[in-house]
Amino acid sequence: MIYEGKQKIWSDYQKDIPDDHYFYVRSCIRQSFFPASEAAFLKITRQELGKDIFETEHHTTCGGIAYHSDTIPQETAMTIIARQFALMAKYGYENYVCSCITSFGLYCETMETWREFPELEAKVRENLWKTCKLEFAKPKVLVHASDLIYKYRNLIAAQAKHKLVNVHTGRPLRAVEHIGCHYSKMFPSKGVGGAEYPYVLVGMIEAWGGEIIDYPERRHCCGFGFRQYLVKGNRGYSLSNTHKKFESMEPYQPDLIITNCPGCPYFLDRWQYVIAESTGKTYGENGHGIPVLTYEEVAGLVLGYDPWDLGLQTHQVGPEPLLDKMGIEYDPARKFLGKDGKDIGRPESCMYLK
Amino acid sequence: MKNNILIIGGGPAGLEAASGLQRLGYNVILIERSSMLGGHLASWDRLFPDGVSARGTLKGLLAQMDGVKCFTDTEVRSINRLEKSYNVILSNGITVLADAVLVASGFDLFKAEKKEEYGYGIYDHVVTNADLEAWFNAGPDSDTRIDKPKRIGFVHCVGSRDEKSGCRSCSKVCCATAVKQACEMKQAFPDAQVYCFYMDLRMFGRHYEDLYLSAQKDYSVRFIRGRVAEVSENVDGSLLVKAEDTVAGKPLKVTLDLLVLMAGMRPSAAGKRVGKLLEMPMEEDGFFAVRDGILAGQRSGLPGVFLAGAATGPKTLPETVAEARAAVVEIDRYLSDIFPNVKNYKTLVRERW
Amino acid sequence: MVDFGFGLVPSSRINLDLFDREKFEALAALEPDVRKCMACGSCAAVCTAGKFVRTSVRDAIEELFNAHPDKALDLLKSCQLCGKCTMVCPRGINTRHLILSIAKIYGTK
Amino acid sequence: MTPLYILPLQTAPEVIDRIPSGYSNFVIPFVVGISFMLIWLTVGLFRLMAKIPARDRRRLWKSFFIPKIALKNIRDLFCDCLFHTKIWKRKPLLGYMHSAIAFGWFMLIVLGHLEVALFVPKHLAWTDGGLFYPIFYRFFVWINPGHVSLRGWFFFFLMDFFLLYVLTGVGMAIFKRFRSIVLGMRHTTKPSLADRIALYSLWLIFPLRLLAESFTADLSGGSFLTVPVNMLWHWIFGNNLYFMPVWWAYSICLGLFFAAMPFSRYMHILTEVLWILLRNAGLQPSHPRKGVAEAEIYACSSCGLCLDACPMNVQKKNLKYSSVYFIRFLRRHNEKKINDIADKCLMCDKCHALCPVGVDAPALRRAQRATVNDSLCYDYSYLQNRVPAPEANDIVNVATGISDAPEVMYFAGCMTHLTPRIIKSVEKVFKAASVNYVFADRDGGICCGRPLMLAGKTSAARETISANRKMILDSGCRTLVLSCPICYKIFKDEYNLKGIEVLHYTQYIKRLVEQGRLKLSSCDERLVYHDPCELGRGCGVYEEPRKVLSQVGTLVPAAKEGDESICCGGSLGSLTLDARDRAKITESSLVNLVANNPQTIVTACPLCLMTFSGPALDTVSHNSGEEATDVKVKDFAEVISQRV
Repeated sequence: MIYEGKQKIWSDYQKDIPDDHYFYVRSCIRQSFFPASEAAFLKITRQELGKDIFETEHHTTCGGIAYHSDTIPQETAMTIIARQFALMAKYGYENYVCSCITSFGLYCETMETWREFPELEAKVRENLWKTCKLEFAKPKVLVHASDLIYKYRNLIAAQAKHKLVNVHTGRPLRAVEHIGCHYSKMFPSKGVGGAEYPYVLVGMIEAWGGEIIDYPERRHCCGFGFRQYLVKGNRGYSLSNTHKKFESMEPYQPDLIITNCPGCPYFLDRWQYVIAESTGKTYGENGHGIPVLTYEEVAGLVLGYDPWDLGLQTHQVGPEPLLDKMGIEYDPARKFLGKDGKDIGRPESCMYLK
Repeated sequence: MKNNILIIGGGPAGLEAASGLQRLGYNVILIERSSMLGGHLASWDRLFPDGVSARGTLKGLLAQMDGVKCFTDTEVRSINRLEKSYNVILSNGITVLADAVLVASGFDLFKAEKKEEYGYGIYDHVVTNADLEAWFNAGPDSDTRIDKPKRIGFVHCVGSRDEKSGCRSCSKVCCATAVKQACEMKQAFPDAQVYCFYMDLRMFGRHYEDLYLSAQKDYSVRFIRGRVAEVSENVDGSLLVKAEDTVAGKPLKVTLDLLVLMAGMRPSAAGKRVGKLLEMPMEEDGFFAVRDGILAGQRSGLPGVFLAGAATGPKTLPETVAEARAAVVEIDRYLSDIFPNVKNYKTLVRERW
Repeated sequence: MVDFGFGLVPSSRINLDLFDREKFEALAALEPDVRKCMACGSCAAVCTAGKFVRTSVRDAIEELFNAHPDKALDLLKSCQLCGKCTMVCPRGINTRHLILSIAKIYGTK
Repeated sequence: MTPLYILPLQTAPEVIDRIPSGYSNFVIPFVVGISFMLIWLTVGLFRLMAKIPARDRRRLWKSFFIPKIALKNIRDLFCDCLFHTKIWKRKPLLGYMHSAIAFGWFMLIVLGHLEVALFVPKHLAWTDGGLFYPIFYRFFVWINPGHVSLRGWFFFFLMDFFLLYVLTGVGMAIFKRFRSIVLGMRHTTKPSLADRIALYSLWLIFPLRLLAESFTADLSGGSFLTVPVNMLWHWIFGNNLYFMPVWWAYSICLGLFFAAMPFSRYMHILTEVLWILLRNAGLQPSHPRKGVAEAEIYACSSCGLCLDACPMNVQKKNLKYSSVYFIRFLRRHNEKKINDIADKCLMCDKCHALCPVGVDAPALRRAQRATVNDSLCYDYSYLQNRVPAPEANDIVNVATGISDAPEVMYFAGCMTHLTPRIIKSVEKVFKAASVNYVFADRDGGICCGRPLMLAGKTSAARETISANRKMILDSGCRTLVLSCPICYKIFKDEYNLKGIEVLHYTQYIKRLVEQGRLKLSSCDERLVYHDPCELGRGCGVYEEPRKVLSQVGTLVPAAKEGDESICCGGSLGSLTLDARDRAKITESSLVNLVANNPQTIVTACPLCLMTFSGPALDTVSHNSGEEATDVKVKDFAEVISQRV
């Protein structure tokens, strides 16, 4: 692997990310599965870095999941999106940052479609007015939340309490980065580093002291693939896809997986459990899995947040081995206690996955 | 006095045309951007289909160059059109009053790193057709990427027949080159397994089919119909290559120790610059447009400006040389029409006697 | 083991790394023509047995290359050696002997 | 030596038993040699018989008492073993050579015994040297010069005569070694070591016999040959001739010959007899080397006639695949070579047709292929319920227009489906003769099984046969007409379609013409007819097509035709012959056909048609002069259909 070669490509795919003043929209999946990640994002950007990140309770789903599962037509999806944009304009913002990759992809797709087919834009503009009495607007800049953390990676590194380094051996932690398909595979130019060798997460890992693993099946989808998971008859494909990725990354012995998509952390995490319990195979050291984290969670750990406040207990694959390597203090007793100190329940104990 | 003819480009087309025009008694000035004559031919080892030596062929071309004024490391700085001729200022300060200009700017090889998924310049064992020829020339230890490979793959149509990489058309020579190089690699590594990934095998020329058959029969090269879609590197540095075997109708993967990308022909950047200075009509793919593909294949849109070789699209060497000769005739015809009283022939004859 | 009602799906992908070269060389020694196929499909088009069951020399050769000798044998077990394919093969491949040789090398008697 | 004059000549008998013991040491080499050979032969015979299935053995015994077969045996024994008539027919000089040695020697032995029987009968007894005495008769006796009867002179003359006869044969044999072409052989076999020993001793035997007998001719009598030579010796060496060495030499040569015989080609002299008996009893080889086959193998005289016969031998490199070598390797049990040679053969059957001994090498090759290929996996289960029965609309009654039970079933076969012009022509002819026929495999049938048979996949062939057989019997037709000789051969030999007449379309069309159902117009086109292997040598159909063709055009002969015709090179018989070698054969076959500048080559086999129509045609066209430059290739049916 020739690192310079990659740098050359990364340099071809830089996008300009304004430093401040963003209209933030959450992700349906993430706020239900990893609510703490989005909380962490806001805490980091607002409190640590003092940025102006605005969000409103009026914002809704982008319609992505429905759209990709063929349950709503494109025009409907576009109108929903037009409404989000209109809200942004209404609150006086022109930089749009979204937490969800599916949304990000759909936003890009929609804006490109409008550019290619102005008549569709006109139609949507009309729909928007008819349905919501809102003025049509388009963001000046569209970024994904991970683009922002990428932008701020060095600021975060500057305040780091922990590094992505094995405190016992001093060796950088090996991280597998996994990009959501819709981040740059549809429009390589819209993602930092393009589609073949995306840099957005690599940048973070490098800035925070870790080391990136480039394994053969890196490009593959996490396995969600909408229909592949949502239609139960297809779930075998979803699982096989993920399995292929793990088989391929296994020889590199990764310490963690970092993701920037709602689906990916979920499936890379849960399918490890399913593979373990249905085939007996685990991919981490001595019976553990490979911890799968969102970029906010990683950033949080680097900044020294409490793992349980970051919601790491909601992962199927226990983060403890990683925390130990990073030398992060944590109280096992508090793992399954909510903010109010009450027990939030715990996953069934597994036969194979520790 | 004689007519001046400026030839832009010192590749096979430029050389062949220069010697031809010189023989007719014209005053020929040839400029070449790089420091040596011969163009891509100079960096090639053997030529398909019969494996003749590129060096020998180039020697043959250079042998007839005496009398031609050659300037290497020289480019066109500016051209302005006068009534009957062109006033050309060269980068070496010399000014030429050219009665005819022959643009033989040839081609650039497609930059293989643009096909990111193939990992040229990123993976340790991915090379191009040009790298391989250089290796044939320089010898076994000249390229660390080629390290006693046991499994070798050739990818046809890299940067050809591929709108994503900006070239819809076929580069014409890659199929034959790939098959030639596949055989040569088999000669170099007799127990290697060699694969060719092709979309269509365009072995259109004389002896090309024999080359193909011999590759199968004598060198047991495996031809797989399907374009390589994705290349990645294994932990041991070997390559995991994915394609579809479209004949079997199934996806396919194979582990290789060396992958050779058959970079196609793109219009030469330097040629484009000259084209802009002259405001010469180009086709959308960047190759120069000819006035008439059949009857005036050597004439550009502009009077007195002529074209030969790969400047007007991918060509094989024999075609390039033939076009150069055709250009000689076209230029001679043009000049004797425009400058009837300039007697290049007479002077030639007198010199001869 | 837990049954989730779904599981890993076997891959249909050809894996050329599984290609048994020694065996194939043995075949090529018996009938070198096996290398000459250019997959035109004439053989399968005229095949007498092909009228009843899938029979194709072209496909069989492909399967051998793609490390599925079992499938190759399957595609040829119906062959009646009538020789039409030999007559139409543009590369003059001795298909009849090739078929016998494949059975000899890969077949289980 | 006791002087003669002791005895009063008048009272002495005509022949005097010079050595009453009837023994002299010089006979030892001969006795050793021949005894060895005889023992070998007997043991071999028993081994061989043991390997023949009991059923066949019984059949053999019975055959001796069936007059027809018995007579045939006698005729074949004389014609094949002694007179070599088969060779005479094709190559008179060669025939003379073989018969001279075989028949001449045979007569010498017979006459020798006769003499002993007449003059010193007691020495016929084994105890009194019966084994060798008749051979060296001339050594053991004195002839009483006093009175030699006419009977004596008669024998002296005959013996000298046959000796001379043999000597001329031997002379030619020696000459043939060096200039075989003079006797009509382009290629001759390479003799093995044993062959050489036997051969050279055979060459010497008769000159030495002449030497020996001439040395003693003044004592033991002689005739026009031995007596003058004897005088010559006297003139050279004086009165007392010391004759022991020559008799020793003679005996040693005989001994050597017989000792080498079992390991040499000359074994055929004796094995041939057995083979003829087995052959005429109608026994088929079940294994390429055991039982009947063994007799057949050892009956081969390695004469090498098959070398020139073999179409592959247009290329010298293919000589090694000829039957004679196949059989040699069968004798040597050289598996690898045996298989190579067995697979290469075109199965055109020419070597069999021309073999002086009637060795059926193609059958042996087929048997050999079966030992390897019959066990190869196959699966014809799909044939069970998928036999293509002819559909009603294929039954065309030209007369009534309505379909009913067909008079004829036409089976085109696989290959014919690659040559639609044959199908078209056949149907045109049928319609012209208003034949009520059914087209069995209009939209493709299954293979006749012959190609499988030829490849040695016998059991597989049986499956296709039974499938086709069922289809034909169900159709209720009375006559089955085939346009492919390959099909015809196997339908005729293996299908046993009771009550259904199996005809090749050449035969059927001839019948239509004779019955006047088909009227043909004539033209002056110069035609040459190619005998397809399977039709001619395979099924003996030579005349029918020629008869019909001679009605529509001028039939010109090929250089070689009938059972001498040359395979087109396309034969399915060969498993390993590659396209290039085949092309060479096609070329030579075409050259043979255009010898008399025909305008059109006519064949009656789709395979020949395709093969001849290929690129080879141009090459011969160009080779063979102006007239032939536009020689066309047509099918029999095609030619006929253009003349109805």
